Amino acid sequence: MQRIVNDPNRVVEDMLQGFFKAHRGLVEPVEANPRVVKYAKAPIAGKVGVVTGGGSGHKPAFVGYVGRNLCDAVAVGEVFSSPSAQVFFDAFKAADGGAGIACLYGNYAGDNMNVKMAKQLAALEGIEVKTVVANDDVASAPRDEPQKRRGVAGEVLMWKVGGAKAALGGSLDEVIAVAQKAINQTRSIGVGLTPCTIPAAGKPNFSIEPGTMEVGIGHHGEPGVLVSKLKTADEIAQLAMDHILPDLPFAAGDEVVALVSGLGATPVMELYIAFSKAYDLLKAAGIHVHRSYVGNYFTSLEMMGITFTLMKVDDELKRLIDLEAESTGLSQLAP
Amino acid sequence: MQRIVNDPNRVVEDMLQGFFKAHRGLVEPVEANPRVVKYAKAPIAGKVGVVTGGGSGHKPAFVGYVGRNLCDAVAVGEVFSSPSAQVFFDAFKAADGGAGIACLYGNYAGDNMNVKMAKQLAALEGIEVKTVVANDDVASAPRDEPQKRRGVAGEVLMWKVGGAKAALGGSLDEVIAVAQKAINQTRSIGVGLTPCTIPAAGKPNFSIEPGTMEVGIGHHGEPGVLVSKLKTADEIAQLAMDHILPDLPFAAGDEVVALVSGLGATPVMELYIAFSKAYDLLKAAGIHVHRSYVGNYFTSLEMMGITFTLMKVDDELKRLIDLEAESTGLSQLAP
Amino acid sequence: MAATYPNAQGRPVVLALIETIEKNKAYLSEIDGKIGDGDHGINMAKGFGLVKDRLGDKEIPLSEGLGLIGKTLMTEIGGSMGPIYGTFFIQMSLKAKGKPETDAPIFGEMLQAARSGLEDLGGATVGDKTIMDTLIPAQEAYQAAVEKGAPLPTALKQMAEAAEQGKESTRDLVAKIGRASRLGERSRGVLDAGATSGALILQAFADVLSA
Amino acid sequence: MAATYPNAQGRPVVLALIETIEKNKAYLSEIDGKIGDGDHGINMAKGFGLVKDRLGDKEIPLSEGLGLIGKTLMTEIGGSMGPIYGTFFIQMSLKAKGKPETDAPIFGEMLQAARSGLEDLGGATVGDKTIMDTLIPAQEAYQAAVEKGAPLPTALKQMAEAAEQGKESTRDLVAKIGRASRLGERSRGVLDAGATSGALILQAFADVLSA
Ligand SMILES: Nc1ncnc2c1ncn2[C@@H]1O[C@H](COP(=O)(O)OP(=O)(O)O)[C@@H](O)[C@H]1O
Ligand SMILES: Nc1ncnc2c1ncn2[C@@H]1O[C@H](COP(=O)(O)OP(=O)(O)O)[C@@H](O)[C@H]1O
Ligand SMILES: [Mg+2]
Ligand SMILES: [Mg+2]
Ligand SMILES: [Mg+2]
Ligand SMILES: [Mg+2]
Repeated sequence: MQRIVNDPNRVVEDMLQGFFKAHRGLVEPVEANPRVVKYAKAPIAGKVGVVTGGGSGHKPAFVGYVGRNLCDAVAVGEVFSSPSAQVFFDAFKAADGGAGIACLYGNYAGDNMNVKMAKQLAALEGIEVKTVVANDDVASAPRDEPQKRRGVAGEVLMWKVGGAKAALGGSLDEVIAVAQKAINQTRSIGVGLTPCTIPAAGKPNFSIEPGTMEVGIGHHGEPGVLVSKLKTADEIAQLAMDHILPDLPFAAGDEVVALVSGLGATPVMELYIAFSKAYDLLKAAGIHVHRSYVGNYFTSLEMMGITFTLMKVDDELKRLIDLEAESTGLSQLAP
Repeated sequence: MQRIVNDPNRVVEDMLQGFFKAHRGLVEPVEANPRVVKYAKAPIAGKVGVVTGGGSGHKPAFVGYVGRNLCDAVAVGEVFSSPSAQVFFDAFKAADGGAGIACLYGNYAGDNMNVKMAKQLAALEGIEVKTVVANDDVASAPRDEPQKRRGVAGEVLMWKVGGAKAALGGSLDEVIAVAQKAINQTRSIGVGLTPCTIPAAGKPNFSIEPGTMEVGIGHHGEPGVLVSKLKTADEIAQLAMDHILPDLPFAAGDEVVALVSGLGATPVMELYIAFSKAYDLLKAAGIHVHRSYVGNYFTSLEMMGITFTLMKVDDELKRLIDLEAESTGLSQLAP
Repeated sequence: MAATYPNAQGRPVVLALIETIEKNKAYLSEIDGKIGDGDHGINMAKGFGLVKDRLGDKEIPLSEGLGLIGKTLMTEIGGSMGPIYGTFFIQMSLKAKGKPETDAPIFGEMLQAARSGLEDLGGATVGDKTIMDTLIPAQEAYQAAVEKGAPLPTALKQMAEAAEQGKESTRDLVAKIGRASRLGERSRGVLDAGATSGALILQAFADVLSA
Repeated sequence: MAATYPNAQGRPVVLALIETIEKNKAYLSEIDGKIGDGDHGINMAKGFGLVKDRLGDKEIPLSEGLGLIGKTLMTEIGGSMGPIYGTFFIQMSLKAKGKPETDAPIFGEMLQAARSGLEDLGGATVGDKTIMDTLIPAQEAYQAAVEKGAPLPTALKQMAEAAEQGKESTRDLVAKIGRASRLGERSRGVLDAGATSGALILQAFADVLSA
């Protein structure tokens, strides 16, 4: 295992130490819980606290989206494992500015159960928590079973939108409503080319034959919907659009935000090659790309592969996406 | 080769297509030359044009540093190969606002020769070009042969400083002087854990035995100064500081900007683990870290590994490093 | 073979549970890797490792020992297993509380409480390819034995056998809940990780409580 | 064996150069990979591939054919080789210009001009482990032969042999210039990529001009 670690069972603790040291002024730890990362200025009195959380190994997700006009606090789990209820609860407290907490997270059994319990703990202390559960991965369940779909890279757009709405003074219900709208209008799919290795495990827990690729792979290596021979960048982009476009559906005249992320080890150069084709396909379909994000926004350790995400936007979503923001994973200046 | 490409001999052209489509409004192509990427607002009349260039495969370098308060134009070469003199010359023209061109690039035979010829072409058209040649890699030549040292991740800090100075209205001589000061006070070293594959070659052009690591590896896989068994993150950070600190030297009371970059495939989590130890070592040495950058800032395709860079800063350099900036590789809001 | 188990002697029970998880850490992750994300053994071992640290070398009553495991897993390990095993052990602990001895009926109440707690929490039942495929038949076999008047060791033996069968039954199931449920048919043919750790835990209970 | 080569027949020369580079693309990258970045063959093949496209099926005088190669490499391939071989071929082309026939002295001037151009550009000389270790002895052997009154084919034969020896000499050299120079002792024991492509090119000249 060619990896840069100390004790493979303590990579999350060690990573957080470095993260706090690197970004003083932007993020801070909280006394109550070493697994919570909070925005340095949080809690902001009167502002809805935006919180997310999930397993580690997805950098910049999740801690990379703590910052200005984004998330106020993040609950950090073990590699590929949901944070405990206690961590979510302590993240709620760290973000609580008195206007309620919008917990925007992804649809996984562990996260669902831990957030469910954390909400109860928060209720005991009179903190109101409402949730939006991202389920943008079209490959993870049929269209008529959205409650079974995973949350993947679309979560980044959900956080951007929800964080912006909260920053602009939105109420808890308004933040929840717009974040829900964002994820409802978002669809994603991933393609995996190599497996990844959890340091504590020491070897990959799944395999992808060289010369093949796994379409619909999950961010933890959950098997996809089909294994095919490795295709060209253009074919992969075509395949992704074929899955995503009919699902919402996206149609001529729509405006979208496009996000193409690497899964970790795929050179960013290749993301742009695939994006180029996706952009052409959208254009040909009469779909206008309002803004594009191309890079490593939601990864799976050192997995090779790519994810495609489209969010259909209206004026409200465009305004929120375009708002300036600062975090280690996503920074943009006012247009 | 588990890679997302179309024609492996056309990855640079294909990547640029996607880059221009993705970042309309931030960057633009120029008519004269498809290998030039320019800032959408460039040339800016009366402002010194900041230009760099180099081989491809180092994302976000080089095109990722075109933007606001950074580079005005970049000359794009083949994977791991210097752009031609023509491309550099066309990049100069694209950035020329009438106040001269500061060409800030890295010390490689190919780049040196091509920039040398491009300068002559520019002179013929009355464009004044001055250069700073980055040579921050302590592993690439002995301390008393700085002219033989490679430019590596320290170039990012040179561009940040030079771009900021130009944006603040600095004259060509002032921009060159401060960029030279920046690189003079910067030292880097890289450690490689796996080789990388140029798509057109189809297989790695060098090898690193599993269980070992190459200390002082170059951004193109140039062999390092020693091969040792793979060490822990803490040991790697220690090793890096042992090479970097005495070279400038950095001493108690100094303030530095720290940049830790991955070489491509190493999970960002691991960069933070190593950064944490480097930070502790600096603190113990009485060196204060003014600002830290941790992430993939200068990569080598899908190589696994890490680079450490320190720049000793004074008030002027701090002010320039802290200036807001926007590009796909580096965006920061005003503090 | 004692017909009851003294509440005072919680330590051997806790140690037995820690031991079985540590022994099977790699195996459990390997199973989870086939249709999940390969961290089940890591998660469980991390949680029980913390229990070991917190227990140290002190003696502890059974009710408190189970409570210590439950609280530790619930607050520390996260994943699916934090809330699931947290609930499992906390519910058992509550039923054991204040009982000087654990006899056959009392352990029956403990199992029943654990089962209901998980049914409320995760909404899974037999056939969903989860830990419930081990727990539900094991609890029912135990209850049946007790109603036939079986002593604690006998009932525990029945429970362990049913747990083993329940675990094995997950091999032919298609996951309907949790991470693996996204795979449909592709989840058939491998054991479920939680069902497997559940069987290990119930077997450890059976061995140590009837020792 | 002709004692002169008609300037009108540039096409076979250009095609011979393209062919030798295409044939050795992988080999040149492999050599460059040992102590460089492994792209020398790719760079050269890309440049000469463009020359092939631009040449198409038209006839071309030798002077213009060499100029086409020089301009194409200079503006298109970049790397170290763009300026180096760009200068090399442009200098040769300038000396061939306006001469109806290339005889032994004229080709000598062409080689001399190429050599001086590279000395100015890169500042490398014999012993630095670069293309100059091939070019300089080759040019000198050619010149010596011409001064002894050797006809073109004979002088070309001497040149080709010296080029081969010069290339081989780089094996035992420690690089003093270019990417590989950072390796010091570690650069010993392998051929230099540019010296190797240089020898291939000079051998191709020898073959086609004396055919
Ligand atoms: N809703 C649920 N009810 C009961 N058990 C569940 C449920 N969801 C998941 N599980 C169990 O959790 C196990 C996976 O646990 P683990 O791998 O530790 O957590 P994660 O799935 O977060 O990685 C599955 O094998 C399954 O038995
Ligand atoms: N200053 C120089 N003078 C002459 N030849 C040089 C010089 N620097 C490098 N070279 C030649 O360039 C070759 C490498 O070319 P190539 O790999 O195509 O470019 P790059 O080094 O940019 O990857 C080396 O083998 C060496 O022969
Ligand atoms: Mg997990
Ligand atoms: Mg090169
Ligand atoms: Mg799991
Ligand atoms: Mg090379």
